[in-house]
Amino acid sequence: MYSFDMNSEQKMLVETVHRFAEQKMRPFYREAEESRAIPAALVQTGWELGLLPGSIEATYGGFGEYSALTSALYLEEMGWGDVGISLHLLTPNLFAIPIALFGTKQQKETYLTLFCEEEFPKATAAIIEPVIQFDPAELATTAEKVGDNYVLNGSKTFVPLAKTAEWLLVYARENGLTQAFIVPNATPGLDIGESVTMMGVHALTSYQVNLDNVTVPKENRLGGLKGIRLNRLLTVSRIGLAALAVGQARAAYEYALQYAKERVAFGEPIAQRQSIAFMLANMRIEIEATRLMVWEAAYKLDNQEDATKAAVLTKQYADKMVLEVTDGAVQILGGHGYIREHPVELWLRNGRGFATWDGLVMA
Amino acid sequence: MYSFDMNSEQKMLVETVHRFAEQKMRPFYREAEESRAIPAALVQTGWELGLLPGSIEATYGGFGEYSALTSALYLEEMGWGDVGISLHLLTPNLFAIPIALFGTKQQKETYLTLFCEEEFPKATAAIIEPVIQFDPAELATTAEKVGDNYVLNGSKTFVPLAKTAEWLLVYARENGLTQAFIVPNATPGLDIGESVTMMGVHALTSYQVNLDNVTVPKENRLGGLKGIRLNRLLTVSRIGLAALAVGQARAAYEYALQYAKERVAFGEPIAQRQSIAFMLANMRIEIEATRLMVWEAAYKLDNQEDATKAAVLTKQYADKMVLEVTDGAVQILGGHGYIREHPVELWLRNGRGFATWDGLVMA
Amino acid sequence: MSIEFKIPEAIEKQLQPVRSVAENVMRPESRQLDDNEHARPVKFVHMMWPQMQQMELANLEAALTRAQKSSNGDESQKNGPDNKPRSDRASIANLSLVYMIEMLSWGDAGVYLCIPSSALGGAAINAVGTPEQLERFLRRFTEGEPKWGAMAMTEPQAGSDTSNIQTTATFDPQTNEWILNGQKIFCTSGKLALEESKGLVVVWATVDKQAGRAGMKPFVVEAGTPGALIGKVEEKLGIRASDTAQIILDNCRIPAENLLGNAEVKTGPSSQGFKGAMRTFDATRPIVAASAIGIGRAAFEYTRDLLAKQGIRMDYDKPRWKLTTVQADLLEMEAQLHAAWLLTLKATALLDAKQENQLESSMCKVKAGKAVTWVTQKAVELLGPLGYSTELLAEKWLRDAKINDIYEGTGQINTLIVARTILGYSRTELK
Amino acid sequence: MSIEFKIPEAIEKQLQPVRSVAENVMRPESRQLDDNEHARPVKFVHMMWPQMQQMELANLEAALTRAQKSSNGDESQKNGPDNKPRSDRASIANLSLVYMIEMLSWGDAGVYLCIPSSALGGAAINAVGTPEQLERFLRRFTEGEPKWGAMAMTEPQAGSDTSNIQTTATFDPQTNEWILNGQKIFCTSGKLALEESKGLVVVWATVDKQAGRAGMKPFVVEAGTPGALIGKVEEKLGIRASDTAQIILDNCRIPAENLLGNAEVKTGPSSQGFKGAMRTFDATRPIVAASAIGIGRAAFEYTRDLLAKQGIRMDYDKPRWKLTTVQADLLEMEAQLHAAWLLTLKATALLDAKQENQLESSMCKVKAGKAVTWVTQKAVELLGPLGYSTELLAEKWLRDAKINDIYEGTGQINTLIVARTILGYSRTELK
Repeated sequence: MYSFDMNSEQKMLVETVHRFAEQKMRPFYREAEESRAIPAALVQTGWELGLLPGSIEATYGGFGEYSALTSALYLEEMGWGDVGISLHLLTPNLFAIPIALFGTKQQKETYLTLFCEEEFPKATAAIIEPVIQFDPAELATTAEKVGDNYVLNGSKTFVPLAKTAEWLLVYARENGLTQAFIVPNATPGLDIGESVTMMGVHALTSYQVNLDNVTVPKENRLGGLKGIRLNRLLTVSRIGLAALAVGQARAAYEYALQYAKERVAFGEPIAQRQSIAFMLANMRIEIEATRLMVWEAAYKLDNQEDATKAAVLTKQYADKMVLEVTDGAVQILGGHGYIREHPVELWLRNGRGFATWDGLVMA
Repeated sequence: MYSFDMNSEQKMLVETVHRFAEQKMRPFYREAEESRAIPAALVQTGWELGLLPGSIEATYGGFGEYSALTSALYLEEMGWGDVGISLHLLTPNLFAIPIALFGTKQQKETYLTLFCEEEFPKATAAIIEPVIQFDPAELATTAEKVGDNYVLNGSKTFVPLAKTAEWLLVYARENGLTQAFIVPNATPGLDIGESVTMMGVHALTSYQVNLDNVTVPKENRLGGLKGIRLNRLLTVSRIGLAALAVGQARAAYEYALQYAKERVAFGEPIAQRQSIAFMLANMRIEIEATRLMVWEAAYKLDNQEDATKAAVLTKQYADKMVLEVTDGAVQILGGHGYIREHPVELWLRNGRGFATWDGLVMA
Repeated sequence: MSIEFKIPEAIEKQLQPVRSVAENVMRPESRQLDDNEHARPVKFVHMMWPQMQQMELANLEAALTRAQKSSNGDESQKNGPDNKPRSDRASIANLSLVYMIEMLSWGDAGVYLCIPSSALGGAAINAVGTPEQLERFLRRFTEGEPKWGAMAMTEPQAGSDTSNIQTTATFDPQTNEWILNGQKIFCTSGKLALEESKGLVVVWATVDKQAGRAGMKPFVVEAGTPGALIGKVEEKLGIRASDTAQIILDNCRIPAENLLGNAEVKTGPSSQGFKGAMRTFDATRPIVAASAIGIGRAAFEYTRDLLAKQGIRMDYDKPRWKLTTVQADLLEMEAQLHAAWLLTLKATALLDAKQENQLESSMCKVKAGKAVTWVTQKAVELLGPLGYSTELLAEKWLRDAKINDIYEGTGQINTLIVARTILGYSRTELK
Repeated sequence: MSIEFKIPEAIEKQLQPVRSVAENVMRPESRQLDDNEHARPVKFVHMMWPQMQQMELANLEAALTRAQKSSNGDESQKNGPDNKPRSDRASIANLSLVYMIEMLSWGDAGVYLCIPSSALGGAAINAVGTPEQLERFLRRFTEGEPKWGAMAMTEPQAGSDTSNIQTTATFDPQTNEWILNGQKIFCTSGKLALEESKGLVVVWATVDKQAGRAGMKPFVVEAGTPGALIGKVEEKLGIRASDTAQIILDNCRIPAENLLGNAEVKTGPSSQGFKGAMRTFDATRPIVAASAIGIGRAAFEYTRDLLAKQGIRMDYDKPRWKLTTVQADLLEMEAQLHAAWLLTLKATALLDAKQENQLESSMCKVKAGKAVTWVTQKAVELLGPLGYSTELLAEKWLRDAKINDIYEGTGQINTLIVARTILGYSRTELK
């Protein structure tokens, strides 16, 4: 059947995350953005929502089952709260989710338990590279098997929280395919460089990471001999990013709608002009359409249908949608949209990011 | 300097052609469209405007000088009148203009004089091929030199007035380059097939033309040993088509604007609603921008500057513009835009054509 | 309750024969019926009629049961389709319809509109008809030769502004008849209903011009009624197999019992008659969206397949910058269609669940109208000179598609409805 | 007169040093000045000051000649810039300015806005100032340290709706002074003008709230005037090198002679004061469009060149279906920019020819604002992860570009002006 109603568990989760977004993220996102830092307490509170352990099997200390759909539902709320803070909170996922999906039994046992404890785990992943034409299926970073080890070389960027990470999952090209390698922070040749600033999401601290003959034992190849299916991970990432984008767009739409009803010009609220009202109507339509595409792609993934195509269509659609909606929100606020007293300028900066973030969310 | 004012000669020409468009084309275009025929008298009156002889040097019987800019100015008026009738009237140009631009002295003497007489000349050209991906620089129709002759093989479509044409200029691929060949209608192997119907411009009768070992003497190769520069002809064609597109779009814009001011809904003319008014404003902006691009490209061509890029940018811009404007006009008229009592549905059908007509106008 | 994206098996099964009709009966005649504007898809009509009779019968019987209960005083069930009692809690009637229409429109949107059924006229009668009215008007669709029902609302001076209707209904107490006078245009299947079959048209007319919307009432005009004439039949950009007729009502007398619902003119929020008419849009807009999407899918699939024959294939797992323009266009076409389709499915699911869906039904209509206009225009472009010729059907799909951004409320009107809904504005606050 | 598309040689020559400043002075500081929002482009300011003084001097002398003639009773020359007598029949003053600003904005749009000049304030004084006012207010821009002029119109509750201004000017006959009270926001270079130099701001205030637009008058407030304070300085999405200030007028007393033009409140069509202010938009909108296009060109050229280094080159002579998405995007970027540029040139040429250009000036503003928003967004996309990082300037150009679709009338306001003009509608007919 076609049904568009969450089950009661999902509803509860969404309400919980929405409350967190509203009460913890929203009051703080501008400060986080401007100061480029998130207080530890906020991170801890976010961690205590238990979102990641909720995606990990009980065998490894978690209390749930991975569901792309459930993730999509809470990611929309997080994106609505703040994308920068969300990317920070979701950083451990970048390490844990690929292991949950592709790890050998031993890898799962060794690492997944780290993500079911009380403290925010210190782990991240390095996938994106500092180039203008990035294709995760054709990485410049290489992995070469030398004896019982793998030797990694290359440069990465947008690596969240790398400075403090104890574990990194590094994606590299091995025999023409993208594989992932577990790299402890102290590995010689691993250089966490300068922090990198993006146009948006300043709340997220991310780094350039250089790998100069970084050597890890062959046991650190994710998935062991079988390795990973990059495509599957990208599908997860695309759905997650699209869900965040829906949340970001919804935030901008709601804010612009409220503003347009309150802002009076020429004797009436500007929302009473068709040019503004129609922009809002189209935003609403596009957000709703994208949300349904996200849900469907996630549903397919959860139900073992091939979700590659659905995820790609959704992600490309969402990339465009979130940019148009956030840009439209700035436009509706006019001069007020251009200043940092209102959030919409930040949301536009975030909105433009989604097209460049392939791999930056796993949930 | 930048100047946007026509000289007095151009003004007079534009007024003359506009009058013809208004008084001769407009009253008749729907009938021409539905009956798929144009009365000989209308064609003759159009011919008597002397547009083509005005582009041919006096040496060959004409009374003017070729100017892409002047052509662009009158083409806009013709497009405003009716694109189908215009394409019919412009058919002899397809033969004459390439000869004027690239013909050997002898070719000019032999053929150009035919285009400076009192009767509408019976000549056309075959360039477009019946494929889904057409590139005039890589034709499927071939020309092979055999002794002192050229042998042509292939299929053409959208060949205007081919049935009655005494002369055809056939474009074919020779040694990797596109060249043009003068083919008399009686040449064995030249088969004028069924008339071809397009989505729009039914007033123009065009044909499928098949060439089965069509043999012409080497003197019939346009430009003799030097041949042609296809790129230059395409530039001419692109500017011409874009000018026609501006005229077509302007017709649709003016009609929709008038309709919107007259049509009352919910107590007011629909033009008083921003959604309609803004559509019209954007049409006006895009038409004006395209017109300026057309003029500039034509100016460059006339002044021996490289106009390739300008013509390509202009044509692609115009293709999109004319479709959006004509579609918008149908939308503004609503149900009335969908019926053949109003012209806008025809204009939308014509509007879609421009992207597929490369080479179909030379002026 | 849980989020689910899965076509019900029953619908999947139902669709198989529909697909076959679309492919084998509709498509082969598409070009010819487009060329001969006022010809009829005879084969299709006769093929569909037995099936439509069955559907009509089921609808009629359900309506009779309902109406009888209602006239027995079960007041809660009275106010039209929203409160219909249903035994099947998760109905898929509308979903099934939407799927069917998408597929038939994939076949040929003009031909699909010629399907013999009581259509919009039937829906209006079904919604408020008394048992007697149901019998008198709807039984005919379950027997005999193919018949058509139609709805006549639009007038020359009132397109979207349906409250401005000028057609009058005057009661003649002498003969106990209503006398209709006026002119209707853009009546889909009007000629089929009144001239070419023993069908009927539901005509909206005002019993009190001063009362505005509240004065508007639906009247049933049967084929053969003197004074109800077909004027011109429109020549159109597309959907040429479908007749779009002008209806002239010239002192057209109909029995008092042909008024649907109450003759009383209630003003204010309780003017149910007109609202009921507007209400039907909540059901018909997703259908129009589905029809649009069917045409769009036809254009997309054809373009994709023909390009694949040229060696140009979709590649879903490459970054956008590695695609050619053609690949990127195909991808965008597919995404646009799918976005519109999901909105349509949601609007329909709400309808089946008897939940409010006015916002959703306008949203899917806006999106589908716009998306499919673009998709079909793109298809013609991608198919080059052949695409622009009548040798392929692409150009016809473009022409057919465009109507969906116009009828059942233009894109602009539906956007306005969406805007009013999300802003909580009345029609005076947001004109 | 003949159609011509050729940059005048004089302008081409003038542009060479400007290009050099843009490349060598502005670009190297772009990132740093963006990072340090309230820092000043000191080097640029000092480099431009001598040249600006010369321009200011020329303007001042021309204005003095004009004003003297006018006060000598040459009535026909009185009404502001439209009727300026000019010896050079084909002036290129505005064209030259537009070219210069396009180039400076290619360098850095935020820095360009810091150019030391009387700017919009000067334009207002220049247009209607008496010889004495010209001397008192404008001489300063021809001598000494760099100074800035500014214009303060917008208020917190009145963005596009400039007729709704609340700042009051009350005349005190005792002291022969005007007393200004109110709050202005979004005043470009307001802080530079009032606090960081001995500049001035032209403040629009109403002398009669009941009179609406007719009551609005421009007043000159000089740096150091008590009661004229800079409130907050905005932190912005882009153009961060430019100061955008709030000005608080708290019983700010200025001499009677600081009123520009007539104190009389004329209602009806002759309310020249406000109209004059609106009139300046006809000159400033093409400038904003040019600034937008300069940013867009920076983004386009950078993207094109960097992609060319990767082996991805433009190909102008292939059908669209043979292009990759990146090539097609670049082509579209270039076309969009050029379309906007030609509209801007036409609006400017009309201005130079002293012809009506309200329609054209709004048209180029709408187009440029929209085109450059899209072009810069596209550039960031095409440049991938690097484009989104602050390592390149692309992301800054996106942020800088957006203001052009907002100030000097948002895209919506300018579209409305275009619509009213082409429809021949008043502001009540088309709200």
